[in-house]
Amino acid sequence: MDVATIFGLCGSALVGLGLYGLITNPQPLRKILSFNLLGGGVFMLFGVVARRGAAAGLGGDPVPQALVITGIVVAFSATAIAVALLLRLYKETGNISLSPNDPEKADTHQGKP
Amino acid sequence: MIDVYLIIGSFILAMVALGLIRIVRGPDTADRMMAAQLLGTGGVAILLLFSVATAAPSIVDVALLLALLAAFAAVAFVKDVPGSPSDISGATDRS
Amino acid sequence: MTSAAALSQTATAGGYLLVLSIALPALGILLALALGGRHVERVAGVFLPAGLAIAAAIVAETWRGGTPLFYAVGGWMPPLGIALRADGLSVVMMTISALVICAVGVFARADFFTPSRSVEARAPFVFWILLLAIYGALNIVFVAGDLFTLYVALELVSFAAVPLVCLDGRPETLQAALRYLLFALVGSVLYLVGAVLLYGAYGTLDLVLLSQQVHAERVTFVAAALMTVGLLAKTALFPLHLWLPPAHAGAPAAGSAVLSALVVKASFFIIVRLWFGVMPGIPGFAAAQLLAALGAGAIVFGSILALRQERLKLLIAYSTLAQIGYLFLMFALAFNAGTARLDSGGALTGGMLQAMSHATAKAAMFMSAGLIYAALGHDRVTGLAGIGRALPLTIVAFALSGVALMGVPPSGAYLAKELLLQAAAGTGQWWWGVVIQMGGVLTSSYVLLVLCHALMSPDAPVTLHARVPRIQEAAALALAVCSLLLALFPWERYLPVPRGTPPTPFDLDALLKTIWPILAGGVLAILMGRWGDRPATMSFGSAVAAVIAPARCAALAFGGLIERLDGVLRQWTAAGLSLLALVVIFAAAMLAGR
Amino acid sequence: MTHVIDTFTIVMLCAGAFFFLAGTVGLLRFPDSLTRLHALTKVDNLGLGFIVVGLLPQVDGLIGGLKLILVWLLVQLASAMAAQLIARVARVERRS
Amino acid sequence: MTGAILFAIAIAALLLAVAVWVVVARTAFTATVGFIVYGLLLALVWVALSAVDVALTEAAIGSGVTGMLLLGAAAQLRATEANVESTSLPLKLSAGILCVLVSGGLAAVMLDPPAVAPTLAPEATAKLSATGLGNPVAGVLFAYRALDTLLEKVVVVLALIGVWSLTPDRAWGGVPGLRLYARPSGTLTLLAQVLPPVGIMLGIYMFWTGADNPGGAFQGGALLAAMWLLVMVARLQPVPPTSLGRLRLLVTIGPFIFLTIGFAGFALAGSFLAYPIDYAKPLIVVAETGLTLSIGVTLALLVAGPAERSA
Repeated sequence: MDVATIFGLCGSALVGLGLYGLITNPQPLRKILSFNLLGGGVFMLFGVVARRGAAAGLGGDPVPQALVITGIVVAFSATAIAVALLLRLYKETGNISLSPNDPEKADTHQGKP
Repeated sequence: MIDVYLIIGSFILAMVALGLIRIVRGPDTADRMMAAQLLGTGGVAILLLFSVATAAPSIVDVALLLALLAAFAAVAFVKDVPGSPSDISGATDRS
Repeated sequence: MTSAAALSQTATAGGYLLVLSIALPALGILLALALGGRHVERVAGVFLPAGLAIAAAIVAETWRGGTPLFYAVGGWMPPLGIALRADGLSVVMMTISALVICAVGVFARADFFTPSRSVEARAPFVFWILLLAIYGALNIVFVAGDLFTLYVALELVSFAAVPLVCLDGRPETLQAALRYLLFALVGSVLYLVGAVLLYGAYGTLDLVLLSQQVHAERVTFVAAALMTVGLLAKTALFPLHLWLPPAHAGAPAAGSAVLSALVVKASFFIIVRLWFGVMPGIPGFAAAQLLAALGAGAIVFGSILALRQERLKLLIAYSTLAQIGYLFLMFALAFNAGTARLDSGGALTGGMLQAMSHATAKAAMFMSAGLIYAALGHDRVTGLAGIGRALPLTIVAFALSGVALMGVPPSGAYLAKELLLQAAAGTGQWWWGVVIQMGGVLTSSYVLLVLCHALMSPDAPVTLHARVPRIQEAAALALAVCSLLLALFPWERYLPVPRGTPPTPFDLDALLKTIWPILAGGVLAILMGRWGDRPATMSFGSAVAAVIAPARCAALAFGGLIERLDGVLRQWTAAGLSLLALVVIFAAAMLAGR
Repeated sequence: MTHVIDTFTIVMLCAGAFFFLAGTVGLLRFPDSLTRLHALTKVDNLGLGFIVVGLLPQVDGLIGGLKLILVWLLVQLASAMAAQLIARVARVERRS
Repeated sequence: MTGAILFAIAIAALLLAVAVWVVVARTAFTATVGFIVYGLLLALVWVALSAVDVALTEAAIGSGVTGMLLLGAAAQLRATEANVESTSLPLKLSAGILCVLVSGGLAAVMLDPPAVAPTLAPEATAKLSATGLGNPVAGVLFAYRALDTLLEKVVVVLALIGVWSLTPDRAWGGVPGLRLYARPSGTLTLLAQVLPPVGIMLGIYMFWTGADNPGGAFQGGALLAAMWLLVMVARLQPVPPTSLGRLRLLVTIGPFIFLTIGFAGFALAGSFLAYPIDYAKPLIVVAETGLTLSIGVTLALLVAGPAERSA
C-alpha cells in the first residue's frame, strides 16, 4: 500500500459518490455540487497516475498534472454556466425542477425564428 | 524527523476533522464559520509541516494562498449567510 | 490514420492548414468579443467563409497528395506534444461541417442582425460568437490527435451549444439547456476518466501511438466502456436521449440546424475514432452488437415518436434521434469475425456517409421548419394545410431533404444504405439488414406525414404572419440538394469504398428498391400518424376504412406505449441509471469477449 | 547540535499540536458561540505560532524563514478580521 | 515513510466523509460549505501527491472562486428547497449499486498498475532547456501542450459569453447582479482594503515564479479574481457594466497575445506556437502576463454573473 494507491481508491470512491449525487439528488444545485465532487475524484486519478510516473528527479509526471490544471479551469467554467442557467430559470419561473411536468404539452417550439 | 512532521500533521488533521463536526451540527452559522476558520488555520499548519518534511519550499506558497483564501471565504460566507441580518443585503442591491 | 513513417517529420506540406482551421475561429471569437456591436456580424461574415476556403484548401491538398495531413504543434512530437492529423474521415467531416455552417450563416443573417448602429443587441452578439465557436470546436474534434485535446474540444462544443438552446430565454428552453448541460458534463467526465486510465496504462494520449500500444487487458476495457458511454451520452443515443428533443426543438431555427446536423456528430466522430482508429481490436463482437442494438432501438423509438409529435420541430428532433441510431449500426457491420477487429471498410464509409447526408438534410429540414413557423406563427403538424402553396420553395426544400434522408438515389443516404446492406450480407448479419430496411420505411413514414399535411388544401385560406426571405429558402434548398446529390462525389478518394460499388443509381432495380420502403412508409404514416380532424382514411371507400380502422387502433396503442416508455426514460434519474448500467454492461461485454 | 535543534522543534510542534487539540475541544464543548470563538482564536495565535517557531530552525535561508513568519502574520490578520465578522454574525443570530 | 501513509489514509478518510456529507446534507447552503471544505482538503491531497502547481490551482479556483459562486447561488435558491420531491428508495438503491460497481471497476484498475508506470517526466525534463523554463508543469502548459492551454482560454471566454447570453434583453450590456454587502461594516471595509494589496502581490509573485517554480498564470489570475471580487463585494469599487470596452479588452487581451505569439511562431520558429530558442522565456512570460490579467478578469466576471440592470 503506497500513497498513490490510497488516493487511487479514494478517487475511485469519489467518482462513484459524485455520480450517485448527480443522479439521485433532485435539486439542480446539488447536482452541480455533485458534478464538482465527481470532477475532484477524476482529477485525483490524474494525480495518482502522475505520482506513479515520478521520475527524473520530479515528484510526479508533469503532463497529467498540467492536464488537471486545465481540467479545473474547464470544470469551473462549466459550473459558472450551469449556475447562471439555474438562477435565470429560477428568476423566470420561481421553480427549479429539472423534470418537466409534461414536455410534450409544453410550448417547446420557438417564439421567434 | 520526517515522520515526526507527518505524524503531527496527521494529528492536526484529526483535530480539524473533529472540529468539522461543528459544521455538521451547527447550530448557528457562526459556529460553521468558526469550524471553517479552524480548517483554514489547520490546513496552513499542515502545509508548513509538509513543506519542511518534503524539503519543498514552494508548499509555503500554498499555505500563503490558503491563508488569504480563508479570509476571502469568510467574506463570501457572511455575504450569503442565511437570515439576512440588518447589515447584510439579502439580494442584489438595486439602489 | 497516419503511419509511423509520417511521425518522423513534424509537418506534412499543407499541415499548417490544420492549424489555421483551429486558430482562425478562435481569433474570430476574440475579435468579435473585443469589437462588439455590429462588428460581430462582420467578423463572422469574414471568418466563416474563410473557414470554408480553408476546408476547400485541405480537400485540394489531400486530393493532390493522397496522404493524410500532419502537424506537430510547436514542433513538439507526440507523446510529449500534440499532433493534428487530417485523414479521409477528418477531411470529409470538416468539409461538410464547413458547408453546413456557412449555409446556416447565410440563413441566420436575416434572423440575427444588430438593428441599431450604436446599441449592441444580445441575440445577434451571442449567436454569431457561438456559431464561430462551434465551427472552431468541430474542426478541433476532426483534426486533433490527442485524447485530452479532444476533451477540451468536446467541452467547447457543449459550452457553445448550450446557450444556443436557450437563446430566446423562455423557461422551457432554459430547462432544456440545463438538462443538456448537466448530462453532457457527466458524459465528458466519463470520457475523461477513460482518458486518464489509458494514459496511466500506456503513457500517451496520442491516438496513433495509443493504437500501436493498446492491448486487451482490464484497464483498456474499463477505459473503453467509460469513454464510449460518456460519448454516447453526448451523442444522445437511445436510451440516453433525455436532453435532445426539447433542446433541439427549442432552439432558434438556425441553432437547431447546427445542433442537430453537427453538434451531435462531434462526439459520434470521437467514438468512430476510438473504435476504428485507436482500439479496433478491443470492443469485440458482443460490444459491437450491443452498440448497434442501441442504434436499432433509437431507430424504432425515434421514428415512432416522431410520427406521434404534434409539432413539426419536435418531429424533426425525434427524427434526429432515429437517424443517430442509424449511425451506430455500422459498428456491428464492420466487425470482422475472423480477426475479431473492426475493419475500416465499406461499413465505416456507409456510416460516415449517413452522418454527412443527415447533417446536410437535417439542417435543411430545421431551416424549413423555422421558416414555416415564422410564416404561420405555429408549427402544428396537423395545421400545415396550404403551406405548400403559400411557401412552395420552403416545402420543396423540406421535401428534398426528406427524400434524401429516405435513401432515394443519388442521395448520400442511398449510397450509405447500399454499403451497409452490402456489409450486412458480407458478414452474414442479416438481422441488421432488416433493421436498415425498417429504418428506411420509418423515415419515409414521418416525412410523408408532414408532406401530406403540407400539400393538403386548407379549409380557410392561409394567412402568413411574416414574409419569408428568399435567401433563407435558398440556403435550406442548397443544403437539401447537396444531401440529395451526395452519392455522386468520388468518395473513394477519402473513404474506404469496396470495389464493385456503387451500383448505378438509376436502373430499374434501384428504383424498385427505392419505391417499396416509401409505400410501406406511407401505410405506416396512415396507421400511426397524427391526422387531426382529417382522418387519413377519409379519401378511401368505407370498405378500406373498415380494414384500416382496427389496424390504426392497434398501431396507436403501440405508439402510446412507446410514448409512455419514452416519458419514463427521459426522467433524469432513469437516464442516469441507464448511463451507469450501460457503462457496466459495455465493460462486461468487452471482458466477456476475451 | 542538530540534536538540540531537533528536540526544540519537536517540543514546539507538540505545543502547537496541543493548542490545536485545545481549540477543537473548545469548539466542540464550550456552551456558546462567543466562548467558542475565543477558543478558536487561541488556535490561530498560539497553535500556528508554536508550529512556525518550531519549524523556523529547520528551513534553509533567511527568505524561507521570513516566508514562514509572513504566513503566520497573514493568518493573524485574516483571522482577526474574520473573528470580527463571525462575532457580528453571532450577535445578530443571538438577537434574532 | 509510515508517516506519509498515515497522513494519506487520514486525509482520504476525511475527504470521503466530507464528500458523503456534501451529497446527503439537508440544505444546499450547508452542502456548499462542505464543498469548500472538500476543495481545501483536495489542495492538501495534491501536496501529498507532490503536485504543488495543482494544489495552488485547486485552492484558488476549485475551492475559492467556485466556492463563492456556489454560495451565492445557494443563498438565492434557499426558497426553493422545500418543494422538491425526493427520489424514491428503489431508484436510490439501484443507483447506489451501479455507482458501487463503477467505483469498484475503477478501484480494481487502480489497484493493478502496470509493473513499470509509464511516464513522460524524463522527456519533459530533458527538453525543458529549449523552453528556458525551470518548472516542467509550465513547460507542458506553455510549450509542449500549448495548444490545450490556448483552447482552454477560449473555453473560459466562451463560458463568459454563455453566462452573458442569459442576460434579460433589457439589461444587455448592464451591470452584473453580483450580491453585495448593503452596508459594509468597518471591519469588512478594512479587510477589503488590506487584503487585496497582499493578494495582488502574491498573485503577481505566483505568476512570476511560475516559470521556474510551482505557480503560474492560472493560479495568479484566480487570486487576482478573488481580490477583485472582494473589493467589489465590499463596495470599494463598482461592478463594471458588461458593455465596457476596457473590460472586454482585458478579457480578450491574454488569449489574443498568446494567439499572436502562436502565429509569430510560424515565421520565427517554423511552427505554430513554437518559440525561437533565444526568446522562448521572454515570450512565454509576455503571454503569461496577458493571460494572468485576462484570467483574473474573466473568472471574476463569471462569478459576477449576467447583467441584471442597465448601466
